[in-house]
Amino acid sequence: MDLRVQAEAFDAGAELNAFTARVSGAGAVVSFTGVVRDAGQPQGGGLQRMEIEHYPGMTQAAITEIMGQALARWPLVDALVIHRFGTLHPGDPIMMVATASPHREAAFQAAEFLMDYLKSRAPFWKKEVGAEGAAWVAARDEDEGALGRW
Amino acid sequence: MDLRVQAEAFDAGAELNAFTARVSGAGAVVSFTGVVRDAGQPQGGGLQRMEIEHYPGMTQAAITEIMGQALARWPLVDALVIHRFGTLHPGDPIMMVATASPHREAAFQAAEFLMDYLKSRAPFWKKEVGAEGAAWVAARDEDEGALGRW
Amino acid sequence: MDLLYFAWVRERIGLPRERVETRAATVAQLIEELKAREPRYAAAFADLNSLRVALDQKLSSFDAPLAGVREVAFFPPMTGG
Amino acid sequence: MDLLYFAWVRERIGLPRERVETRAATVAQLIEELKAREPRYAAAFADLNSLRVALDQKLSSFDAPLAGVREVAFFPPMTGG
Repeated sequence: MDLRVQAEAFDAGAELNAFTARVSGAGAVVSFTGVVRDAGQPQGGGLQRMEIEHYPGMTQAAITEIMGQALARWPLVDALVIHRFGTLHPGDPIMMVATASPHREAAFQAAEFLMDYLKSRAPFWKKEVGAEGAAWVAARDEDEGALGRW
Repeated sequence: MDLRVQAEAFDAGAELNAFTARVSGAGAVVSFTGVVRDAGQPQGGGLQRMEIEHYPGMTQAAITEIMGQALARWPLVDALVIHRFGTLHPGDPIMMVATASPHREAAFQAAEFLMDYLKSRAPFWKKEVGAEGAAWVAARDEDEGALGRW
Repeated sequence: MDLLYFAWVRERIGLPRERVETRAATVAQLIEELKAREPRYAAAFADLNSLRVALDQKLSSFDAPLAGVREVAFFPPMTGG
Repeated sequence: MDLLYFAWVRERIGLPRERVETRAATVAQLIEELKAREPRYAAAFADLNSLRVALDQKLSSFDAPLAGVREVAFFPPMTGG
């Protein structure tokens, strides 16, 4: 299990390659990368930066527990979570998840499970700062609802 | 849409980074990498190499159609498929899929859809060559069955 | 007891953490005490549906007892990932 | 008409492609003609459940008509991905 909560940027491609090399028995590797939306896109119109706050005392333990659940539930060779906090800019990777398994279904399901729980149970809060002001990203009802399927 | 069917090796991490940079409006990027299992692992015991045969006249068209279906069905910014043929060794990436969307559910589902169809509808055949001989990889009933959910 | 505030809870109250003396038996009672203090607390705790609480770094509920708890954190629903 | 063989179909028949003259109206009839030729064809086409066919590079079925078809490919279930 590899978990990093950090302010520093990371290279998702290099992390994917390192993870894949480490789990060479796996066969199937799934990754998810969350990226700050580009200001040039309609969805992100005017976004200048994102500020991510977290709860240092709780973050590591909460994600470790989520990862432990995933490793217990699916036949995973390993799992990786990297999550940034602090100031990020459009196009920056915010976080990534990777899972490795002999079975592609398990790798996909575990990655989705980790994402669903990280979205609603890991103590991070995102604030979007644009030309016209700043706003905290609201939790989506669908994200809370997504937990129901596990 | 980016589709490459090739004998040459590829760098999954570099491809993921290039894809992510290209779809900067997306927010959510999912990748799947299929890797030749390591000879050192119980699952791959004694595997020396994998020979992948394909049907050149059909491969490109079949995958293009599958990708077109994915792009029509989910709100994707883009999709990538790379699939190798020829001789591969344990630890080598066989193929990768990447999908990008503003919504993580769409990115995950489209990647799983592409994988399910590539498994059973793209004209590739894998032969495993080990110390004690060679055997064609048999299609799994679950793989054919997985198409039923789409 | 240490109180921690995150995101817009922190912004409304105007500080990230503070130490309080309280005899509140539950989180809900503690919230009532805080709301009675000053309008900024009343504003932060106006809508409990949009609030979450963690006791000693574990997600909990508003009716949970505070006995033995050293750190209470209030924050909006999390938006990780 | 060009016939293409892949994977163990190719190995059993012993060649990757060949050109044939046929009046078979359907894929199934073509298969019967081939099986009658030589044991290696009979071996390759013994179990149709483990075979797939593509007509002009499109996955098809054994009862499909061959009229106008230029390329017929036989192979086991695909194992891509």
